[in-house]
Amino acid sequence: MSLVTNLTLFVLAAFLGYEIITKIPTNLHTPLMSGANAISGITLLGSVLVAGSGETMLATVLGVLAVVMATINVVGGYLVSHFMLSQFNRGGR
Amino acid sequence: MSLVTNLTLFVLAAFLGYEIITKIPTNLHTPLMSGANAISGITLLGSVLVAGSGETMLATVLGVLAVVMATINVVGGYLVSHFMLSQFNRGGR
Amino acid sequence: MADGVLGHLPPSALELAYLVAAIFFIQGLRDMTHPRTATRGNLISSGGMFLAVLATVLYFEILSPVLLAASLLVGGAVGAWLAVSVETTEMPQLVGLFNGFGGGASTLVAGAELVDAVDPATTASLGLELTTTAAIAGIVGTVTFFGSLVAAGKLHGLVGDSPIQGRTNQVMQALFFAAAVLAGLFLIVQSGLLGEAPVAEWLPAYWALVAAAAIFGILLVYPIGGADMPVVIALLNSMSGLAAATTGFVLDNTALIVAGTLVGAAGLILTFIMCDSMNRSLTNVLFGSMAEGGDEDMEDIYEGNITETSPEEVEMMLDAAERVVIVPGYGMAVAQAQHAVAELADLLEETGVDVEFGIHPVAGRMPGHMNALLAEADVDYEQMRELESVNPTFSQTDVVIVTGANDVVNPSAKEDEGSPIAGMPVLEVWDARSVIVNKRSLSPGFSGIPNPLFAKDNTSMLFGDAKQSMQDLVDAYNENH
Amino acid sequence: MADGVLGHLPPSALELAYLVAAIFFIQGLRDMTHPRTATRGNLISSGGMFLAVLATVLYFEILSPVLLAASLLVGGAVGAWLAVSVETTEMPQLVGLFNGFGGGASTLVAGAELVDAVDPATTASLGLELTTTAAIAGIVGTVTFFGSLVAAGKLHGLVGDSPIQGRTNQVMQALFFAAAVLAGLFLIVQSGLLGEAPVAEWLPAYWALVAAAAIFGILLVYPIGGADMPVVIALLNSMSGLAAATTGFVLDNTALIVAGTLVGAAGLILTFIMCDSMNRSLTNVLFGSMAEGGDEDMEDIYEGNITETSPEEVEMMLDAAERVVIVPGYGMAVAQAQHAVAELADLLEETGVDVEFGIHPVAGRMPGHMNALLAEADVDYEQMRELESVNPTFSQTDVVIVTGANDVVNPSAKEDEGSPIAGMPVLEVWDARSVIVNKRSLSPGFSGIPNPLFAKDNTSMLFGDAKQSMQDLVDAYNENH
Ligand SMILES: NC(=O)c1ccc[n+]([C@@H]2O[C@H](COP(=O)([O-])OP(=O)(O)OC[C@H]3O[C@@H](n4cnc5c(N)ncnc54)[C@H](OP(=O)(O)O)[C@@H]3O)[C@@H](O)[C@H]2O)c1
Ligand SMILES: NC(=O)c1ccc[n+]([C@@H]2O[C@H](COP(=O)([O-])OP(=O)(O)OC[C@H]3O[C@@H](n4cnc5c(N)ncnc54)[C@H](OP(=O)(O)O)[C@@H]3O)[C@@H](O)[C@H]2O)c1
Repeated sequence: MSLVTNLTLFVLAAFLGYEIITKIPTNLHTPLMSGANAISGITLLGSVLVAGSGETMLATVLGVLAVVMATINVVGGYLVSHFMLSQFNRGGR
Repeated sequence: MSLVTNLTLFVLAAFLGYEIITKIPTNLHTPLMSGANAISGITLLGSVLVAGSGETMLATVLGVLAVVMATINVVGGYLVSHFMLSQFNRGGR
Repeated sequence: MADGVLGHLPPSALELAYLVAAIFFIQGLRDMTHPRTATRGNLISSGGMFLAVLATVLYFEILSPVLLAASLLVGGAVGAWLAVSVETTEMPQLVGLFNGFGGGASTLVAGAELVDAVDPATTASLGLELTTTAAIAGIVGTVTFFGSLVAAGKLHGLVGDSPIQGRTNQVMQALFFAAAVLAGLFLIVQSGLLGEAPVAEWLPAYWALVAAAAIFGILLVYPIGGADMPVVIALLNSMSGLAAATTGFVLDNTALIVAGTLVGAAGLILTFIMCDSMNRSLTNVLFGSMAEGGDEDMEDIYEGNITETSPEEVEMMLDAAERVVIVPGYGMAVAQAQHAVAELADLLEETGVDVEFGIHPVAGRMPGHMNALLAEADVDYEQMRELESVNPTFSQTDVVIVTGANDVVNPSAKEDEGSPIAGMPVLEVWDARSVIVNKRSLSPGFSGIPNPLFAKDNTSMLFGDAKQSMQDLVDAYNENH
Repeated sequence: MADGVLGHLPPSALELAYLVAAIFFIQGLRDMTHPRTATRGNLISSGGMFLAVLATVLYFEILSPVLLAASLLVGGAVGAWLAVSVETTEMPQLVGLFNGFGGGASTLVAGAELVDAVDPATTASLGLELTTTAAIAGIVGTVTFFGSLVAAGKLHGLVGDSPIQGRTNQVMQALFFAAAVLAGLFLIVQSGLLGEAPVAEWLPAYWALVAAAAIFGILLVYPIGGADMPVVIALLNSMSGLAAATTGFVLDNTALIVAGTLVGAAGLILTFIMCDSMNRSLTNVLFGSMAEGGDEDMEDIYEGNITETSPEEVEMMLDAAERVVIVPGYGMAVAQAQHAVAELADLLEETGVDVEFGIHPVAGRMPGHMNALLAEADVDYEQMRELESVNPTFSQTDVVIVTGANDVVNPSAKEDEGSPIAGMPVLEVWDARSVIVNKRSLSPGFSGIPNPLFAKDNTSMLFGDAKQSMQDLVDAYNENH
C-alpha cells in the first residue's frame, strides 16, 4: 500500500470520526472516552507481532512489554465503559 | 492497491456518506440530488483517460462519447444545483 | 502511459491530487447540511471535480488533445445550456437526464477499458478483476442510462404508460436481467479466467450484456407510475454513483471509489426517505402499484357536502384573519404559481397578518420541491415551516390556503386505517378555523384516493388553476386596500 | 513471516479481517450516540478488537507462543482487576492510566520494529518511511505515556504542584521537545537516508528520543492545575490514537490506521467540547493559568449576607414544595453522595413532588461525569435534564438543592464581564423561589473565584459534607412522613 493510500484511509477515518463523535450526547462522553481509549489499544496488533515473532531478544522483550501494556488498555478500557454503560441502562429502566 | 484496500475505501466512504447525508435537511434535498448527481460524473476521469489515450480507434470513439456524456452530467449538475441554491440564498435574505 | 505535462512526477502525485479532490467532495457535501453554506459547498465540490480532471489531463499522455478538448467543450456547452434553459418545474426530469448520462459514461468507459486491454495479437487473459468489475459497471451503468431516459421522459410527459403489464412484464424483466448476468459471466469466464478465446468471441459478449441491461432498464422503469419517478430517479442516482465506484475498482482509482460511494449513499438515503414519507416500501414502488382506493365511494363522500367559494369571498376571510398558513402542493408547481403565491403572502404580511408556509416533506414530486420553488419566488427561508413545527399551530390559525396540494392534507391518513396512505404523516389543516382548497376539480392527487377534507364543514373549494386563482386573490386584495 | 495456523491464506484474508474489525469499531462508535444502544456498541467494538487480535495471532508464525499467551493473560488480568476494583469517582484517573499504557505500547512497538528491521551484519538503509513513522510514533507514544502518568497521579492526589514555574518551565519544555525532534531527525537521516552508520550509532538515537520525549511529557503536564486534567486526558487520548495510527503507517496496517484515527478524532473533539464549555482556549489550559479572581473581595461579597440553614429547616421547605431541582457538582462525586441524593429524590417523588436533576455539561471533572454517577445510583435517564432544557424551568421551581457544585451555578458568568468565567453558560438556579447550597465551606470551586450566589437573599447555605448532609435530609424527611 502506498503512503497516499494510507493517507486516504486516514482522512476518511478522520472525517467519519468527526461526524460520528459530534452526534454523541454529553451524558455519554465519559463512557465514550474510556471506550475510545480501549480502541486506541489497537496498537496491541503491532505488539503481538513483535512479541510473538520478534527476531532479536531485545525486540521480543520490548514486544512482551508492549503486549502487557496494550492489553491492560484494551481489557480495562472496555470493561470500565461496559460497567458505566450498564449502570445507564439500569438507571434508564 | 489490493482489492481489500479498495473495499476499505468503499466501506469508509459509505459510512461517511451515510453520516453526512442524514444530516442534510429536507428542504435541501433537491439541490443535494443534483449536486450528488454531478459528483457521480466523476466517471469523467475514466472517460478522459480512454478518450485521450485510447490505443484503438474503437476505444477512442467510446471514450469521446463517454467524455461528452460525463461532462454534460458534471457541468449541468453543478450548474442546476448552483442556480437552485442561489435562489435559496436570495430568499433567505 | 504517464507522459503528460506532469507525467514525470511519481504516481503518488496524481493520487495525492485525487485525495485532495475527495476531501473537496466530502467538505462540499458537509456544507450542504445548511442553506447558508450550501452554495459554497456546491462550489467546493465542483472545485474538487475540476482539480481531479485537470490532474488527470496533465498527468497522462494525451494522444489526441484536440479531440479531448473538443469533447469536453461539447459536453460542457450542452450541460450548461440545458441547465440555463430549464424551468424550475422541469428540474426533476433534468436531474434524471443528467444522471443517465453519468451512468452511460460508466458503461462506455468499462467497454473502452476492455477494448484497450485486449491485445489482438495474443489471447492472453484479461484478469479476473478487470472483467468482473467491467461487467458490473456495464450492467449498472446501462440500467442507469436507459432507466433514467424513461424516467425523465415520463416526467416530461413524452413517455406514456407501459403497454405490457403486470406478470408478463415481470417475467420479461427477469429474463433480460438473467441474460445480462449470463453475458457478464461469459465475459468473466472466457476472457477473465480461461483467457483462451480469441478477441472476436468475447467482445460481443460485453455488447450483448449492454443490450440486455438496456432492455431490462427500460422494462424496469416503464411500468412505474409517473408520480413515482422521483423515487426511481433517486435510486438511479445511487446506481450511477455505484457504477462510478465500480469503475474505480477497474481503474484502481481512489477518487472514483470515494466520490462514487458518497453518491451511492446519498441516492440510497434519499430513496428511503422518500419511500418512508410516502409510507410505502421500495419494492412496492418498483414492482407494486398503488392500492386502488374505490372510485365509487368518492361520490358518496363529496355528494352534497362541497362548499364552493370565490376569490372575493376568500379575500373577505383573509381581511379578518390574524394568522394565515399557505400549504402548497404539486399543483402549484404544475401551474408555476409560486410567484403569485409569494405576492399574496407579501401583501398579507404588509397589512399585519402573520403568514407562514406549511411544507410537507413529500409535497410536490421531489424532496424539497416546494422549498426550491418558493425560494425561487424570494420567500423567506424562515417563513417555510416543516410538518412537525407547523402542525401544532393550525388550531391557532384563522385561514389555511391549500393550493395544488391534495394527498399531503388528506385526513384519511390519520383517520382511516384501511386507506392506502394510512400512517403517512400529513398536515392537519382541518384544525384551523377555515380551510380554502384551491385546485381545478375534485379529482384525486398522486395516490388516487378521495380526500374527505374537501367535504368538511370548515372547508371551501376555490376551483381553478393555481396560478390564476392566486392572481385573482391578489387582485381582489389590491382592490380593497 | 506468515506461517501461523492460517498463514497459508493470502495476505488479503488478514486484511479482510482487519476491514471487518474496522467496521465493528465504526458501528460500535455509532451505537454510542444513544444510551439505549451504547452498551451494545461497546460490545461490538470489543468484538472487533478480539477479531483483529485473533486474526493476527493465527495468521503469523509465533516464535514464542507461551510468552505471548502469558503476556496477554497478565495484561488482561491487570486490566480487568483495575476496572473491577476502581470506584466511579476514580474513573478519570483510571481512564488516564489506561490511556498512557496504550501510548507506551506504541512507543515500544515502534522501537521493536526498528530493532528487528536492522541487520547487524550489514549497514543497509532502513527506509525513510519506517524511520520517519517510527520517530513520530515514538515521540507521540512517549509523551502520551508519561503525560498520562502525571495526569492520573495528579487526579489521584499522588502528584502535587510543579516546583518549576512559568517561563523557566516553558523554556525547558521547548528544549526537551527540540531534543526529541533532533534525535528523530538524526534517526531518519542516519539510518533512513544515508543508511551508512553502523547499528550502534542509530539505535541509541531512538532511546534518546524516548528519553527527551518522556521529560517533555512530564514537563508539559506537571504545571497544569489538577482540575484541568480531564482536558489533558482527553487530549492525550487523542494522541494515543494518533500514535496507533502512525504505527499503522509503519506496519502498513489498515486496522491500526482506521481505529487510531477514529480515537484521535474522538479525543480531539472531546477536548474542544470541554474547553468550549469552560469558555477557555486549549492553549490557555495547557500553557496559561486561570486568571486570579481577587481573593480579597470574596470577604466583601459574603460579609453579612450569608444565611445558614439546617437539615430540619430544609426538610420543612421541601415539605411545602411542588417542584424541586437538584443540581449536583464535583463535591457530590468527591463525597460519593450520589446514592443519598438519589434516595432523597425518590422520597420526594413518592410524596408527589416533581423532582428533576439539572446537569451542567462540565459539572464534575469529566464530561458526563454527573450522568455516570447518578446512573450508578439508579436515577432515571429521563429525570436528568440538560442545561438548555432545565434553565427555563427554574422560575417555576420552589426549591433548588445545589450539592457540591459551585462554578456551574455562579451568576458572575452572566453578570460580571470581567470574571474569568464570563460567558460560560451556567445553571440559573437563582430564578427559583429558594436555593439551598450544600458544601463544606465558602471556599471556591475549580476556577478559584467567589460565588455571589451564596450571598443572594433567596439562598441558604447548608454547610457539610455532601453525603452526610444528603443523608441528614433523608433522615429528617423520613422522620416526618
Ligand atoms: N415530494 C416527493 O419527493 C414525492 C416523490 C414521489 C411521490 N410523491 C407523492 O406526491 C404526492 C404529493 O402530494 P401533493 O399534495 O403535493 O400533490 P398531489 O396529492 O399529487 O395533488 C396535487 C393536486 O394538485 C392539483 N392540481 C394539478 N394541477 C393543478 C393546477 N394547474 N392548478 C391547481 N391545482 C392543480 C390536482 O387536482 P386537480 O386535478 O383537481 O387540479 C391534484 O389533486 C404525495 O402523494 C407524495 O407521496 C412525492
Ligand atoms: N466536567 C468536565 O469535563 C470538567 C473538566 C475540567 C474542568 N472542569 C471544571 O470543573 C468545574 C466543575 O464545576 P462544579 O460546580 O461541578 O464544581 P466546582 O466548581 O469545582 O466546585 C465544587 C465544590 O464542591 C465542594 N465540595 C468539595 N468536596 C465536597 C464534599 N465532600 N462535600 C460537599 N461539597 C464538597 C467544594 O466546596 P467546599 O470545599 O466548600 O466543600 C467546591 O466548591 C467547572 O469550573 C469546570 O469548568 C470540568
